[in-house]
Amino acid sequence: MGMAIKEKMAKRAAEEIKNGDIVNLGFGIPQKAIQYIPEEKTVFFHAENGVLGAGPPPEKGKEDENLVDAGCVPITAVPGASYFDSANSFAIVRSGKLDITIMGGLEVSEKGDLANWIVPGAIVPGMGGAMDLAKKTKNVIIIMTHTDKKGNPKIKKECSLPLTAPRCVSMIITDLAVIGVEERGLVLKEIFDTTTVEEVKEKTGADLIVDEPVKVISYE
Amino acid sequence: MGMAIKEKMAKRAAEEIKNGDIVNLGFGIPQKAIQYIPEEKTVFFHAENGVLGAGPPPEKGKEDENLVDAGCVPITAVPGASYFDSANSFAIVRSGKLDITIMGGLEVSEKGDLANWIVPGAIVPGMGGAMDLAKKTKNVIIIMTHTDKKGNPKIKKECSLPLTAPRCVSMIITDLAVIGVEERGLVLKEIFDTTTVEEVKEKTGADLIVDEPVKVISYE
Amino acid sequence: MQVENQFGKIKTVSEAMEYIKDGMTLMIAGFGGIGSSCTLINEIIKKNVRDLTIISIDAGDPDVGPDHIIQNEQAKKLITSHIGATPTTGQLMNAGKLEVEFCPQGTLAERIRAGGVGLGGILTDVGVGTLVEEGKQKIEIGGTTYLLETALRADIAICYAKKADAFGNLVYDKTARGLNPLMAMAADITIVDAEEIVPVGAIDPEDVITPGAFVDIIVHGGGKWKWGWQ
Amino acid sequence: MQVENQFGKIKTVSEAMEYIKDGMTLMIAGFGGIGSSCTLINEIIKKNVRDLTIISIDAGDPDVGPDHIIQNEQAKKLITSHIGATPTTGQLMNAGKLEVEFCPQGTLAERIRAGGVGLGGILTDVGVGTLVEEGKQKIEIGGTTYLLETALRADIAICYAKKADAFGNLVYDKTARGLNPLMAMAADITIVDAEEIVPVGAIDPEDVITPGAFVDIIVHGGGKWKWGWQ
Repeated sequence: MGMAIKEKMAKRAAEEIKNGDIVNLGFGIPQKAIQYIPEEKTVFFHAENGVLGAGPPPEKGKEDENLVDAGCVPITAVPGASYFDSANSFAIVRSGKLDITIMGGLEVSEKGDLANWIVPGAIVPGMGGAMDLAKKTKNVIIIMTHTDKKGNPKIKKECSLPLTAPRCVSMIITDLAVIGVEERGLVLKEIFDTTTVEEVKEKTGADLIVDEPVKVISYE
Repeated sequence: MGMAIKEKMAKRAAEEIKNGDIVNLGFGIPQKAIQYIPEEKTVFFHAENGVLGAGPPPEKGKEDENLVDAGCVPITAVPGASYFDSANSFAIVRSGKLDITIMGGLEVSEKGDLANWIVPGAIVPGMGGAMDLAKKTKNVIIIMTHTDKKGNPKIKKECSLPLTAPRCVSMIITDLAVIGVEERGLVLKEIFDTTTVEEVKEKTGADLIVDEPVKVISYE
Repeated sequence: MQVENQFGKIKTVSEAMEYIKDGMTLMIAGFGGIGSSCTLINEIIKKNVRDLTIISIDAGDPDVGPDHIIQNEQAKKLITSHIGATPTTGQLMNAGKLEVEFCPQGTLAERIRAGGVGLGGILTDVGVGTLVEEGKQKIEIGGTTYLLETALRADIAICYAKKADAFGNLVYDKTARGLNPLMAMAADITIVDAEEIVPVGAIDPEDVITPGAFVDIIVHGGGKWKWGWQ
Repeated sequence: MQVENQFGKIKTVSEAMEYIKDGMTLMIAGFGGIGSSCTLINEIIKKNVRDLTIISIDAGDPDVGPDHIIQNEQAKKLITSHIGATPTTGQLMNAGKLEVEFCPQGTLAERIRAGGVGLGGILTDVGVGTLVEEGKQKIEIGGTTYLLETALRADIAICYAKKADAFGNLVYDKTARGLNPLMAMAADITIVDAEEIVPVGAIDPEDVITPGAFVDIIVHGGGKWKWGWQ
């Protein structure tokens, strides 16, 4: 048995991170990207609660209750880290110093609009830092399933849910494919080896430009 | 020979400072107020360049080039002092945490308008922090000569010079008198023992309410 | 260490609680309970003051942070960025028992800071083109559309610090800093629960994050949250 | 101490100077020269770049700070709060050779911070009823009139720090902090003259005032002002 698809999505997202990048990771699958960054890359992880240079979790029993990430999970701090208040934390975000943010999505439109903070009448978690991060990060990478539980496309011509930020997404990584959001439209760049270009097109609710040859991702 | 009048003005201003007050002193005569504060009073001096808890100048030869007041004169820091950037320095001012600011003046109107930052076409120093301090401090005390070099009143019905802040002055200490700015108007509270109520009224360009008996200030 | 209380700011928890009254607006610092005063939040629940407006970055966790106060139906309004970690808050909101004003986290931080530093508001383009812009004035500068976001202030701020001196100079601990320095500036009365209270002069002026000018009441609560990971 | 330059931010003064060009907007930190980089200011004069717009809290002193650059007629515009400590600046202004935009000191600090933290501007009531309000939009909130003061940014910020690590985390020294942390955030390229450059990890994360994310170039200038009191 190979890697679980969630791991593959995280691994593929991690490949977008370059040496020296400043990166914010959302909860869930995006967090898993950390473990796929090769050791020779120095990456500074920003956690919006107030640290740049978030490091891996401490050993069990060595947790510091006052050192956690934005998911309130105990972390460590790497050499070169800094702590700051919430205003300065979002100063880093709003001033465009984040190279990459990786977060989950409910819907992405063909123009790169993102919806991921509210399903009116149902799930109302609030936007947290997602609006700031989505609007202001240089590269916004969305990791999500290609379709919802009923099989409906989550990549659509227009989002039907309230937006987190308009025209902010640069790349979508789903359980099927890697899609770039470009001036010319949504561009199918890569597919996982478990699917076909045809299946991806069929499950996408917007036009897809296919950049032939589409690379097939096969992770061991 | 008694005290010089500048010293008397500074001494009188110092009497307004209460234990625990947070105080900002302008350049010149206001700075002299420090030496007239009794030792049993704990006063925190704010310098707008970035310190709360400015202390007396160091001994000659012990100056620290990076520890100065807003006049760029070397100081020390008292126990309980803190350093901060310019934004946080004016946060203290703008949020109304300063109890008293003592500064010089060119003109004060009968409503408490202050002009002290520009004489168009002649002296154009700029406002520095004076607009923030005058507008936002609880008690703004102006120390100035009662008349200008030509003998014209500096306390007037309306200021003729551009304002630093409207309706901000609470007390005026001149070389002749102490005048309160109240709802009912300018109130002559005290005179120095070198003058008379008549002389003060004559040299004031606005109506003066005389609070009889007017206290006479006699410093040794 | 004997700490001289020469500014009268050091008080008992019950003395501090006397300032907290029905109908007040409270800022409660912390992020998911980290950097929140356990003692003061529990005392607010015990005192059972009602009709509060609470400003906090999140509603906390069902087990830690300000969410307890909301579960206890003491708040009529919550200004926050996130309530997803706790089910109760959303239920009260959907039942019409709690008004929730959502604000992007960075915008909320700046609105609180603006209140603290004596500004009337700030202009940000975060939220433009979303529900957040509803009812807000839009201002164009240099081709960019900004939302006018107004400053927030509170009657009381409930803060947590690692260390306070008797003047109220504060030092925080790692990611427990968060909203604390901002809320400490933004309330008429700032109450700080300090892990340690030290004499004036015991904190290096270079290390002070919140100058004592902003702090009114210092208590040593001593309460400890039980964390999910424990 | 051997400092590894793993982010490529540590450069020589002459490498740093290559970024500074005619017509640019420069923020120069410091207050009366305290907290200003002596080396970089002198190099800017030596390079003789022209038509600069300079943003600084004051024009400095005739002997220290950015006033040298103005005396040398390299600036076409100055945005500042005070030029009273030096006669030349006022003379150039009155002669029509230098445009001066006066801004209250606290407002100037917040405008620079706003540029640094990605806001479009701030609302303040300082300056209402004075010449400062001329040409500015007024906004009423809750019965108070505020001026809309727009954010300031620069092409280059010239900062001075006590200590920088190789990532650009900065620590300042006492009242030499001033505008430095604000300007460090507010420029496309931030150049820091550090008294001491240390390896990554040598600064406690709690002590960092400016996170390295904001710093592009670190130099060790080594120049020293001659102060008036010396």
